[in-house]
Amino acid sequence: MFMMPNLRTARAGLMMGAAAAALVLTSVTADAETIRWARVGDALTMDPHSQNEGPTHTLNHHIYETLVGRADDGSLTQRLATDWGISEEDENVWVFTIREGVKFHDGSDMTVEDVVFSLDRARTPPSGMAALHAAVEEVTAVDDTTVHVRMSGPAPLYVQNLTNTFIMSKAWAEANGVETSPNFAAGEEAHSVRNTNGTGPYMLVERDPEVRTVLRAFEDHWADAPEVTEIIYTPITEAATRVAALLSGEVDIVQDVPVQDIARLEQTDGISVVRGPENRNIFFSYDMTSDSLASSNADGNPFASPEVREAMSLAIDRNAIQQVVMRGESQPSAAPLPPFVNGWTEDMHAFGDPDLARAGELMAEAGYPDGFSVQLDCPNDRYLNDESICQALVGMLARINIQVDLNAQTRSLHFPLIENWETDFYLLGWGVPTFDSQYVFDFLVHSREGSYGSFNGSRYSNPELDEKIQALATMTDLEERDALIAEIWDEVMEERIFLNVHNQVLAYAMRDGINLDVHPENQPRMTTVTFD
Amino acid sequence: MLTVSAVYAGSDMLAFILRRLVQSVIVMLTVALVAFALFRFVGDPIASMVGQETTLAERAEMREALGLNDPFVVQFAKFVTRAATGDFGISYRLQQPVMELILSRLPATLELALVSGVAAFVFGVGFGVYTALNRGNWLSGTIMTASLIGVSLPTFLIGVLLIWVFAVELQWLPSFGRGETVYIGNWWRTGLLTESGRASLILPAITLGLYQMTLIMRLVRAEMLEVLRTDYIKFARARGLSNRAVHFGHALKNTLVPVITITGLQLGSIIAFSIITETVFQWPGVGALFINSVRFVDVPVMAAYLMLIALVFVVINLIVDLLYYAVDPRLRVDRANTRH
Amino acid sequence: MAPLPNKPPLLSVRDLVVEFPTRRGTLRALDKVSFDISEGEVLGMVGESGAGKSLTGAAIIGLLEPPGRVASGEIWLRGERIDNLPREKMRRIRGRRIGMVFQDPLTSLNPLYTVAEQLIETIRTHMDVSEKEARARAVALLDRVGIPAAARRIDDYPHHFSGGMRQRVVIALALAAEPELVIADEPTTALDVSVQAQIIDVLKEICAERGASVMLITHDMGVIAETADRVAVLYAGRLAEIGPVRDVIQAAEHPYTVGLMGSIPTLTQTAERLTQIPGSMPRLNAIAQGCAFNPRCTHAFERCRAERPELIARGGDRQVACWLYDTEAQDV
Amino acid sequence: MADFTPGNRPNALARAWDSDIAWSFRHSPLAVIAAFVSILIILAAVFAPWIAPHDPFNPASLDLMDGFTPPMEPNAFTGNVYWLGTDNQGRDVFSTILYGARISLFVGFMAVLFAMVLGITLGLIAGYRGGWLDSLLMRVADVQLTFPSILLALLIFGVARGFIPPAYREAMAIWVLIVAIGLSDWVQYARVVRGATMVEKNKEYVQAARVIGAHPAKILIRHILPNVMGPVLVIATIGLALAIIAEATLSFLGVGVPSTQPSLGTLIRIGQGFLFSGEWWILLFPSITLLALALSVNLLGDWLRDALNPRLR
Repeated sequence: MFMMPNLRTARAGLMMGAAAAALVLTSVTADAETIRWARVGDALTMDPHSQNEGPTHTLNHHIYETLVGRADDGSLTQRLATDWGISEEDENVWVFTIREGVKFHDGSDMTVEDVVFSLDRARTPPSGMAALHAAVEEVTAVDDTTVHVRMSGPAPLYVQNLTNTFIMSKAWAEANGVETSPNFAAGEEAHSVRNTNGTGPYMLVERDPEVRTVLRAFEDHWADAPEVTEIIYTPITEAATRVAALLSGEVDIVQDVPVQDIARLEQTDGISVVRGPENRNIFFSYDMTSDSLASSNADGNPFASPEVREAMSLAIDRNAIQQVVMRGESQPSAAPLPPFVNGWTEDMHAFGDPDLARAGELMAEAGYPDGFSVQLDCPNDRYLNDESICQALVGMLARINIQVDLNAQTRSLHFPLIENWETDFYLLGWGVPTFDSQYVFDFLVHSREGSYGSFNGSRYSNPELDEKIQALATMTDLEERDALIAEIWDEVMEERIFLNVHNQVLAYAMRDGINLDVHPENQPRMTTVTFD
Repeated sequence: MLTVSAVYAGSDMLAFILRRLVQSVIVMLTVALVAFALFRFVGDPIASMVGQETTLAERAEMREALGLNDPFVVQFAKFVTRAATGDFGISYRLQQPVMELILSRLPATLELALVSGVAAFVFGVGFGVYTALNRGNWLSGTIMTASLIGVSLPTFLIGVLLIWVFAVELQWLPSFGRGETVYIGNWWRTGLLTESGRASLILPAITLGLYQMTLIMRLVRAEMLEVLRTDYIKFARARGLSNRAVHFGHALKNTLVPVITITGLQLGSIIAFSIITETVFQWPGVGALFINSVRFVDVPVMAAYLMLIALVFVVINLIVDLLYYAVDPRLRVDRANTRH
Repeated sequence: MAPLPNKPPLLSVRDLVVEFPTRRGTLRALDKVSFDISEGEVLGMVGESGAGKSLTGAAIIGLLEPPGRVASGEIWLRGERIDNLPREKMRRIRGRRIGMVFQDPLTSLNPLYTVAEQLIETIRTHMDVSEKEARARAVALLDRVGIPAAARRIDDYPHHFSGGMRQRVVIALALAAEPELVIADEPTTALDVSVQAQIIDVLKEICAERGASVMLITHDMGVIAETADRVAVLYAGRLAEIGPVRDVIQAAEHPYTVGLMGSIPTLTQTAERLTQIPGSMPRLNAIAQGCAFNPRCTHAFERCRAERPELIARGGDRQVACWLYDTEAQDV
Repeated sequence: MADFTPGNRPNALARAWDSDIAWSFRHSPLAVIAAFVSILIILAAVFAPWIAPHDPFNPASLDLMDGFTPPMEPNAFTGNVYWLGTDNQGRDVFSTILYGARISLFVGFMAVLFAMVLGITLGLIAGYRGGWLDSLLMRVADVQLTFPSILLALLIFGVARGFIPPAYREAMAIWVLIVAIGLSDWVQYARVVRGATMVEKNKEYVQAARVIGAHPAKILIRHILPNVMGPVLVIATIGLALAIIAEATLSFLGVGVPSTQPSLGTLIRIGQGFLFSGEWWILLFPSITLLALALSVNLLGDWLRDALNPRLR
């Protein structure tokens, strides 16, 4: 198709292309402190409390700050709070000492009033953070540097919930009519969606949602000035395009690297890849309690049989999934929680080789010597290679005569199935932002009632266990509490509520000369970037 | 063309336009209705709007607050009455007014669609005429065969391959985005005025236009061959008109009459097809906005997008009909006849 | 009507052979056809469908459809050989020196252009006149071919005209650049019987007025009888007989012509087929050896099956291709 | 050819062999090659279960450890060798292409048939009857065109989800796909047929047929249909390739046949993810197959159009 009339265009294209390449080059050399950062999706909003969502928090962490931070090893660090602890007088009260000399981007000083305002704003619906602060009764400023948070009961782990709750300026919020976080039903855009006034190391310069967000270093920030002075943040949805942009030198850091491209990128000159475990595990679960399964040809509910569940755990080949599907980029594990999380043990983690013979026996014992059919629901755009993992399982279960129909679909169709108990068998990934097992129990193990069990798609219900889980929330003796956690895990593992696959491993790819470590919650900070 | 005959066809034309306008409103309403009906199948917006900690009760509350539990008719009525005033509500996902969001993304899509549409038309007609007039020579054979490659691979693959070759391997052209943009007036952001903006346009425009070009080219060729066999072309030759006059004055014009219909409709499908191209090239247009909205079940954006597409189509259809009307005098009589 | 001895005829066709290469070998559609047309003369060309009448016209004007081609022979226009002219030169002859009228007025006109546009374009292609002048000529021409209110109707589109009116427009177009020769290829076949005569009259009158010769192709002997000065009879791509129209009609010599004359339609019926002669004209790939007509000829004898008859001069400007009239042989 | 032995059948055969179409076919090398390629692919697809060395649609026969085996090289873990390598699930690429082509071809043919029958019927009716029926049908076409085919597919998939019980969803996915692609394509046929019908119906011969009382359906089929077959054929040939590719595009957007039973398009979508990672064979071989198939079908269509239309010969 490239013939005469087209030649001119082609040549013009060449010229423009050369110019564009020149442009790219100059922007690289002229300002080495600019980082062009690409990832799969954009922050949904710049409002600090509106959405409890990973990419939103990641970007906002550069503009806003939280009271406590999370280090790469999962431990808590000082941020706007220099000290914290449970009050010695009242075990229901958390005491925070607030950092002095902190300025907002508009030049005003941050005060304890701003902290009180922000925590109140975060816990008031329609804030997306409200659930994390459900146990808070009152937030008060005691003096210029101290804030008290009164809980409805003992809450030994509350501080873990604060790592994504940002502090904003009360005066600014009031001046701009955003005293509460934006409401979807309100019908108009809140000022805070595209405008910010935080205390963070970077100021928002330009915000073009889903296109480009530009941040510049905030000179009056309380901490040391970061090496990166400007951040250009670009979402690139398509995996291939994202990788291409890095290969062509149009971006410096790619956060969501497709697992299959990691090895190749590592071998590419001028590009390096860092990797580290993510605080997220991937598992299968199933309806264990219904009398029969909607998508199955079996009489009764095969998943209700412990033998079937055991047979499935013997059929899954986690190492094969790791080696082939995940290209080595995962941590195979039988434990339905990431190793960062309090309550994780080596025993839970360990698993043996698949044993199809034994699995077959168990199937026969359970009354399914010829197997059964069932549908597996799977997201195809949520976790790393989610659909491929499900596909691999289909093959593995086929060997013990479980015929699995795979129903892979987008997340907004997948998750309601779990929420509405419309799936017999599903894949789910779970991150544990509090780094404590209680979070897992609350959402995945506890019977579905009130705020409990919203992602308990197994319909598992054990009143005894529920009681124990509820007790965890208020236990202040951590040793005793850890023992109870272990007890609960024993029961959960015994029941095989989860068929865990692995923990996700994160990989960031970047231009050589840039140093950035993997953040366990996938929230990299450009302040930590150094240049060679 | 619209000189003398347009004068006495004027009143006829006015009635025709009026009738089409009424029909257009009905079309828009139907689209809105169908669009609304299908939103219930796209997924649950709440799932994308809240974090994993949100309780079921809170989710139910949100659903109620957003009016998602209202009867279908009520939701639809609300939507239509507000949409009539240009108010499409606020995006669930980006929390911006939908109208503003779409208007800010529209220039990107229109520039892309227009550039690739014009390119597809120019090259399509050019190649089509060339291959029709030079049947049997090796170059037209090559063009005919090569052009088929454009319709023999999926758009997304062509896009990715172009990125691979021209952005990654050769590093001639950008792989994503629009490059530098500048404002024309208040809200029209253009990439056409900057070097990097134009460079960024090339690959997406090829990806988007290739298929349309092939279709137009093949259509033009087929039509032109038919026309060249007609008596009036023979008669034109017999009158000693130059090849140029015969080919481009007579044959081309007659060829273009049916081609215009298809091409006009193609322009619309270019805008629809830009969904894929925009996704592959991270082109910040309404197509990418729409597909992201589908993933997040951002109903207000989806609804507004569909209405926009409907509007574009209605307008294009109207223009195509008017063009047809202007170009083909036979239809004028036809219309007049059907009226009585 | 005989041409002046020292002046070449307007058109002279000599041994014209038109061939169509096909996958089954080459088909000879015209085989050594020779005839002249004098200035101001109307030559009728008759024959059944497929006899090669239209091809003769197309070959003369240089618009044979590929893969058809002139394989041999010569065509001379006023002493100038035109069958081997370069394309551009031949184009200038078309319309300017040789005009052509096609069979179907409904499809001969481009539906997307007004009559004025098509006329003016044609006039200005061949004559160095202004747009305005060309328009004036066009109106006059339309008026001449009998379009009422020509000045107004000239801006109408072809579909605004009836079939007869359209054929008048076609005639106007063919004559727009004042050609010396008009080839009219079945100009009335597609028309209502009621207007056929009018159209022929218009054609004949206007050509006579301008001194243009006419080659009138038709299968309608009635039209020939009324219009032509001479008539040429084609059979299977070969000339069977040619001569002054009165002679040929009243005393046809070639057995085929004799049959043809028997088929002149009466007022109430038109006959496409020659019911008087048994059988039908052969397909081009099945032409009999010898005289092409011999399988149907009641007078056929040995020689007719072996040897092809050439045109034999019969005096009075008549020629016939039939062994029956081979006087030399009879003399022997 | 004369050397065929006499008798009814061979005569028919001989006549067919000797017909204009066959002749023009034999003398068009491109058409011969295209026919050869498409017949090869179609046959290979139809007889996939007998030709393919593996059954990629049987999950029990797959060994995940065979995954990413390069062509003609032994797998690092299992030592197995595959002609065209394996994909990310350990499926033999060659076998998967055969099975995948089967699905793609089926979807393509059925979708085109569906769109064509629907489009021509509605186009003829709209063009011939005119008036309110024409307006209505064309407005429906407008609405239809207004809907991006992608969205239409989502709708149909959604509706199907509501109606089809879970156990049959996988089996029905392919029919849903056919309807979705076919429905988004009929308008093209309808518009062209309608336009041609509107012009054609005013011609004298149709008027004449009408006057002598021929049934409208007869007029449409006998007189008008042959006149529109040219453009329809152009659309249909491209349409077949388009349908196969539309199926690929839908799979790119996450709707389509299940990935456990991939079509050619789904294979390409999967392979596309490995473009930069070095496993070129997962993308290359299915793409070549699709390209060859689409190209040869189109070329055949080109030739057929010219051959069927004597005026163009």
